[in-house]
Amino acid sequence: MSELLRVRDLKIGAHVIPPDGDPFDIEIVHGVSFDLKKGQVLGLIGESGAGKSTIGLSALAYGRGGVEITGGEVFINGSDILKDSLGNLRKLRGHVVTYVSQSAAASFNPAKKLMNQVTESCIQHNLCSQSEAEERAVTLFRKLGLPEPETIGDRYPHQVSGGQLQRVMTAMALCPQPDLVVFDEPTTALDVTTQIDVLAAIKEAIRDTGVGALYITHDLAVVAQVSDQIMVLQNGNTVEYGDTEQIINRPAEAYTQALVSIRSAEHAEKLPTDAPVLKVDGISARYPGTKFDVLNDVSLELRPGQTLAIVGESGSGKSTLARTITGLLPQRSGEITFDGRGLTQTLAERSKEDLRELQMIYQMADVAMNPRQTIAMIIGRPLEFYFGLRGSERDKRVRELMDEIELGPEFLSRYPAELSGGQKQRVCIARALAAKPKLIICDEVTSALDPLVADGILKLLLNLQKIEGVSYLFITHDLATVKSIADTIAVMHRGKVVRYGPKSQVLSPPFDDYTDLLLSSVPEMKSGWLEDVIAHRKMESAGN
Amino acid sequence: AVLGQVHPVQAAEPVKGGHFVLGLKGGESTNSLDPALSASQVPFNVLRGWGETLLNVAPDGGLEYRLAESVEATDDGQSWHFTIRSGVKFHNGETMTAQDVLKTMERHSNEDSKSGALGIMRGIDSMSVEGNVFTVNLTTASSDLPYLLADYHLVIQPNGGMDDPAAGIGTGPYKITENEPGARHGFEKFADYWDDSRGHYDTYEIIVINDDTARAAALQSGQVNAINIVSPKTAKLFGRAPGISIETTSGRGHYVFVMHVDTPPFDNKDLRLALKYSVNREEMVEKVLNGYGAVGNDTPINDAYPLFDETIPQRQFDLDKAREHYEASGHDGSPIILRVSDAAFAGALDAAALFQQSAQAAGIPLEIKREPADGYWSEVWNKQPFAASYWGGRAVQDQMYTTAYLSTADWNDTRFKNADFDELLLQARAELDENKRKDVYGQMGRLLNEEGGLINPMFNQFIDGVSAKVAGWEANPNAEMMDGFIASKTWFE
Amino acid sequence: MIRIPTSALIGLVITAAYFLAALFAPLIAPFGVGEIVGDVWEPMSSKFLLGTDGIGRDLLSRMIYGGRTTIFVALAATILSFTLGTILALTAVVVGGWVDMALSRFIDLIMSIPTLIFALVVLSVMPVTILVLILVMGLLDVTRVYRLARAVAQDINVMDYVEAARLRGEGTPWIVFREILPNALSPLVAELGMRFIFMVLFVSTLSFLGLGIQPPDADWGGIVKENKEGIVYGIPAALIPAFAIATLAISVNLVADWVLSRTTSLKGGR
Amino acid sequence: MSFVVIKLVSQRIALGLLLLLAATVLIFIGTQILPGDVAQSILGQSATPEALANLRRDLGLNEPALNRYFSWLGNALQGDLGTALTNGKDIAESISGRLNNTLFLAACAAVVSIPLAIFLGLLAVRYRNRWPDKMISAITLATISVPEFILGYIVMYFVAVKLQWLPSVAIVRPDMSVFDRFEAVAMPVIVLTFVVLAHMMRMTRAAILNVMESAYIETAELKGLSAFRIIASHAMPNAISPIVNVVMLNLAYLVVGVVVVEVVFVYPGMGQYLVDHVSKRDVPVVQATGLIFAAVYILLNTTADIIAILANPRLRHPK
Ligand SMILES: Nc1ncnc2c1ncn2[C@@H]1O[C@H](COP(=O)(O)OP(=O)(O)OP(=O)(O)O)[C@@H](O)[C@H]1O
Ligand SMILES: Nc1ncnc2c1ncn2[C@@H]1O[C@H](COP(=O)(O)OP(=O)(O)OP(=O)(O)O)[C@@H](O)[C@H]1O
Ligand SMILES: [Mg+2]
Ligand SMILES: [Mg+2]
Repeated sequence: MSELLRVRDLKIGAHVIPPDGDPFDIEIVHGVSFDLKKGQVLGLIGESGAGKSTIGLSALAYGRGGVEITGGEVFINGSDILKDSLGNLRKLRGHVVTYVSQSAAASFNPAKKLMNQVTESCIQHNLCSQSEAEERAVTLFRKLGLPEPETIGDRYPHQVSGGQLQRVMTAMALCPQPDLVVFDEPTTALDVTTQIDVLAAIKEAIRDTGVGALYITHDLAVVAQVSDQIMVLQNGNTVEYGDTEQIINRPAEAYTQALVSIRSAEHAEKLPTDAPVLKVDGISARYPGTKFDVLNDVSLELRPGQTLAIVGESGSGKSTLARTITGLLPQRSGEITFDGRGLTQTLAERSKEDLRELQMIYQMADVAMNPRQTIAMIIGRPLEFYFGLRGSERDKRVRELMDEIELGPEFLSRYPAELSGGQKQRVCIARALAAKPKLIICDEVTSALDPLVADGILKLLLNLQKIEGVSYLFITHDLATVKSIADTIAVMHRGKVVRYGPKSQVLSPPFDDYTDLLLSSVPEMKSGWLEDVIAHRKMESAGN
Repeated sequence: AVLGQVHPVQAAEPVKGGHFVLGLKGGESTNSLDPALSASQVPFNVLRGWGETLLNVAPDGGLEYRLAESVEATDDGQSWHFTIRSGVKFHNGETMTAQDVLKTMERHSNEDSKSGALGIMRGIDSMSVEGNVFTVNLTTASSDLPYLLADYHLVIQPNGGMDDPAAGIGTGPYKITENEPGARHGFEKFADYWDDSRGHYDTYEIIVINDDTARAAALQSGQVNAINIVSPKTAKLFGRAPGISIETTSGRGHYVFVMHVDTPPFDNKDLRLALKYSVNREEMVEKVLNGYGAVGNDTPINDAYPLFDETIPQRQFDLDKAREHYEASGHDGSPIILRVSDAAFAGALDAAALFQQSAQAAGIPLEIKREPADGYWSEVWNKQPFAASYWGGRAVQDQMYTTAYLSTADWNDTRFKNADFDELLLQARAELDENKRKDVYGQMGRLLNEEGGLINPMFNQFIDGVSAKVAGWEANPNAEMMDGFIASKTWFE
Repeated sequence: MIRIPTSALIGLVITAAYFLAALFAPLIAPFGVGEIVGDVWEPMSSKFLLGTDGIGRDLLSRMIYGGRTTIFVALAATILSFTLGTILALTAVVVGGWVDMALSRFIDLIMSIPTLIFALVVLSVMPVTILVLILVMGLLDVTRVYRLARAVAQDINVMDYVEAARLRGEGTPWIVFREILPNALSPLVAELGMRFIFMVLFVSTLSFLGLGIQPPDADWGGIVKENKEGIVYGIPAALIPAFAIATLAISVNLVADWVLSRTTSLKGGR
Repeated sequence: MSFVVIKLVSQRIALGLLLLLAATVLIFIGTQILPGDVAQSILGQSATPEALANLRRDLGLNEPALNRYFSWLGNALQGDLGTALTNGKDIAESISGRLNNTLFLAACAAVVSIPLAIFLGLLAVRYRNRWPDKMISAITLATISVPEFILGYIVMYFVAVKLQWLPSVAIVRPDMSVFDRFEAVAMPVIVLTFVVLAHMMRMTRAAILNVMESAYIETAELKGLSAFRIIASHAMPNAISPIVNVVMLNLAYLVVGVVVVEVVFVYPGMGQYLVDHVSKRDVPVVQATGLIFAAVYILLNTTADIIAILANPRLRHPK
């Protein structure tokens, strides 16, 4: 098989300009080498901020913002693209190599319909006609399990859920049928059932077209299913590089071993105690201008110091529920009670104290931070706003929070665009924690984090819960996380709560169909699992 | 007695035909064809194209008979008989009669009239027609009536224009074919015109070009054949362009500053004299008019008027005298505010700046206040005690004085109320002996020069630009563009 | 130290030079502003470095004094129209609802009245001073700035980070000044540069309506007009102030461009 | 979706009409406040007080203002704008000719300048901080900062006087062919283009630069799109609303504000028409013209608002 991608001693640096003080250069990637053959998949894993996305982008000879490739060689089909002219690179990008961005929310043009964006590469590189491209797109939408595949292309990016957007991004990358796709965390926002569809679609594309892939993820179980080889990264260095089977089963390095080992955050289910801190009673909601309810008669309760996990497939209305509780989307019917008092429908009428006590962490971290504020300002603001902390007092607290989310003080003067995906997510967490709330709605807060960091964050959250009695409404698709953190679980499906109860009860049989499907879809860290599941489902559906 | 003489016809042989284009300043989209409402240059020139008056004032100051064939006055000068020319046709095909003349005069002198000529009709007691003779009876004698009736507003219209004053139907050499006020006016030769010595072009048009530079460029690029109001600043430079001649004519127009003699501090004669002496008239003529003009002598009259008394001593620029008078006036040193706008006359601000500088040299605290051009004539002039103004002059001294310096004058913009002066004016009006009248006018001039509120630094010239293709130009001090007759009296070579 | 690119440096130097000349006019100018010292339109000479104007005043001196009025009035009016227009627009957008509706339509209404009528009416009811001049110019321009700022802010107001700030309970001032303004800055700065030029030209228009600058004082636009007749005959007296306006405009905008490139960069500028 | 749009547009149109009504009130009041009056202005220095009084009575200036407003409004609604006090001409008729000319000139200038400005703006972004950007900026800034009449003189001097390519006066006659009309407006269009270019170009540049660092631009770049397509097709739609607003402002200027250019090129348009009648205090004409200008502004502003909303799906379909 021919060599598709060959990277030698890649060095990547960045030019940092703090708002106050002198600019300086840092090195992000310190000489990485790897190879990829046609039809093969190389998994890149590693902690948040290790340089995975940066390396992925270098396969398109691209540096983000102030990032610049400072040394090394990147060969695609035998030619060094770092030496290519911009014109040649243009022929390469979007045609030979495509990219699935980590932050789908920001990567779509908000002013253009999804379909136009998906088919654009095909059209602009003269690969096929508009109608043919649209056909391809619809086929991909269907394979990726998107709802209404025929018409979803007519929507604008802000009109679909986080997970849906991510899948459209994948469709966009596959549409021109490239030689190499760089997948940057393509399933972080997906629930496990949907994730299987996406992984299957990716595998199919690889099988059918012989496309090679760089698959960046922090989820070892996922990477075990799709990749032939794995490279483990830490701080811009290769820690370990080998066949999937070897890395998963016989990791040589301590860091890899730590990644592979199971998670430690655990907590025993608490029994319902006091009066609920949050009570959601039969709410329905819909987006203005649409004609169906996204939430349908949802009722839930959350007790102080406990965690309610909401799981469910992508697009089932989890984020919408969060928006409704926070008052961003007024419910059509139903009541929301917080700490014993009824919450007004609209934000403007809520008291500052209510607002402080109820914090939300956005699913899409990159769009939830003002691009023109530094991290210090972003985290410091709630301190200033709610507690009137100023000057050194505030700085001290900001640093503490930064410590808690495992980010060094050097990040304080950076802008959001200068952070990695996981780092942004953590900043958002810190911002919510700064308010010392009673209840935090966490919308997929750990999905962008590698297991080690995620574990750290979960421990932090549990710790806070223990000390300060914070409650969490924890929206996630990751059942492992659910298991480790939740007291109560609600399973959502198409805007309804289909299963609801204490963790022990929800996660033990007998299951309803959907929960069964959900549980059986949790990837396992063994190769061949995906094929088995797919085969099994095919058989089942054939059986029906 | 028969006054004046018929002016001799042009010597050179005119050529007929062609399309003549005039580029004129002084037109607005508000202009009307109603002769009564004509006030600025373009309506004036338009009027001259399609209409005619009983008489014209000739370039030498005499009278030219047009629709009147002859004029006779009774010996006491109170009754005037105008014999109306016969066989003259209106553009609508009707024949002009003495009745039309009567109606026209009635329309302009009617109590309800809005005519700009109403003032000069004021002395008329009664009018009548007998056959082709039109008779005017005056309340008091006036030797100047034919001059007054030569006023350009008094164009004879069918039935005096009572039916439709703005129809544009007259007896002129050209018929009006297009009328877009503020933009253009089109004319074609009137086939039945009575006087073959006028109206040589087949068609002509007036294009309103209010911008000085644009007007000059239009002449230079051959788009128009003649322009009015060439800016004096650039006239010399402009005249160097090939194929263009600059025609300058001294007239009766004067650029002035007017003080209200009844308002402090201008009620103080010494202060007025101080200001008068501190004007450097030569410099103003040189810098504001670029030499295209003559110094004024604080009266509205110059040698373009008949019976001008040239013995009145010219006031000189004299800083010492100015200082003396200023000190004598006992003025408290507060700023004396002169209100100015270029709407008053072109270069008014410059003139004021020069005035301020020379006044300052004499220790007079003159301060200039720029007023908006919009509304200058209604809000500033004749309201504020010290302001810039422009007078176009009148055909005869009597008319000029009656309009602005008589105690009862309509536009007494200096608030000059002097019983002796009024007395002298009436005396002159009734005086039929020209030498005696000249003497009286001389006394009035001196009075005004010493006592009056008029600071008249300069008389301007008409500066017209004419293409070399145009023949038959003759200087006419009555108004610009050969008193508006350029289209009637010139031809293409 | 911030590294200043050459073009911005040129802009800064020229702008600063004009500002300093304006500031120290009485010290620098060889003659008084209204002093008649020579002949009409004298050419440049060692006595009159830029020649003389239409009635023999030293052009250089008039330019230096004129710069004073021009820069001061234009600057003050621009600042007024800018701060007011931007704050009103951003507040309207952030508060939304009927406040936005009422204010926006009110601005549309004011805008739809022809400037000439507006100016004349103001003129007739107010004393004519420099302050009134600045107010009139500034207020007339507020409408323009408002519409632009509103258009920009409207797009930003729907961003998730603004929503996040609302969720936190932030008041209008914070959202206006800290969330929206920094993200709206670059079109606004570009507009600021343009508005300054318009103001410089507008001063002379209003002066000729009789509002504001009184002779013998002058502003650059006014000097252009005073000497405009000479232009086609190669007399530079009108072109010199025009040139000054153009260079000032270009310099101010070079600086604006630099600010712009610092504000558009999400990395705090480079 | 289209329902939302239709609702929005019809709402805005209704509001626009309401605004127009309010504008008529303001204009009416404004014209009443203006000092000076028509009679004096028409007759100037050569009039007598009697003549003034007569004219004033003839013109109906002695009736109460409220009556005059309502009868004016009623007539205007029926398309009857009355007759000019100054020359007795039918206002609707004389305005329509002028308005046609103005719209023709504005349209020609807009057709040339708007695409050019936007194109130059895109080009400036494309070559940001390189010499084409600097050249474009410097030239357009220079032309915008020179007073209009100077540009007019310069163009006139070279094109008409020196080269004699075009007539120096842009006089239009009713019987002119379309080609002649184009020739007549050529020079005014050149000047107007110079005048409006910079503003639109600079705003295009700035608004686009403001979004050029967004993540979706990176996505577009990673699709291998040409720099120009990225700017025009990805950045532009997100920067459209400030650009549209500035374009509308300049369009409005082209319709209502070109007095100086009209005067220099002797073009019979609305600007000079308004100025003439304002200075003569010909109130009915000032009101009629004010009404038209107000309508133009309201129409353009409303259009800008609608486009801004249509261009941003988040405004059209709020969350
Ligand atoms: N423009 C920039 N300027 C400075 N530092 C940057 C810039 N972009 C990224 N970095 C830093 O480079 C490092 C690698 O970033 P990268 O986005 O490649 O991480 P990642 O491995 O993809 O992490 P994640 O899993 O969190 O997405 C991070 O520490 C980040 O802070
Ligand atoms: N602004 C909007 N207008 C119309 N429909 C919307 C809008 N936002 C979301 N939706 C639709 O509402 C449904 C629920 O969306 P929501 O964001 O709540 O899903 P979710 O459960 O959070 O999914 P994910 O796990 O993918 O984030 C989806 O089908 C989505 O397409
Ligand atoms: Mg990443
Ligand atoms: Mg979601």
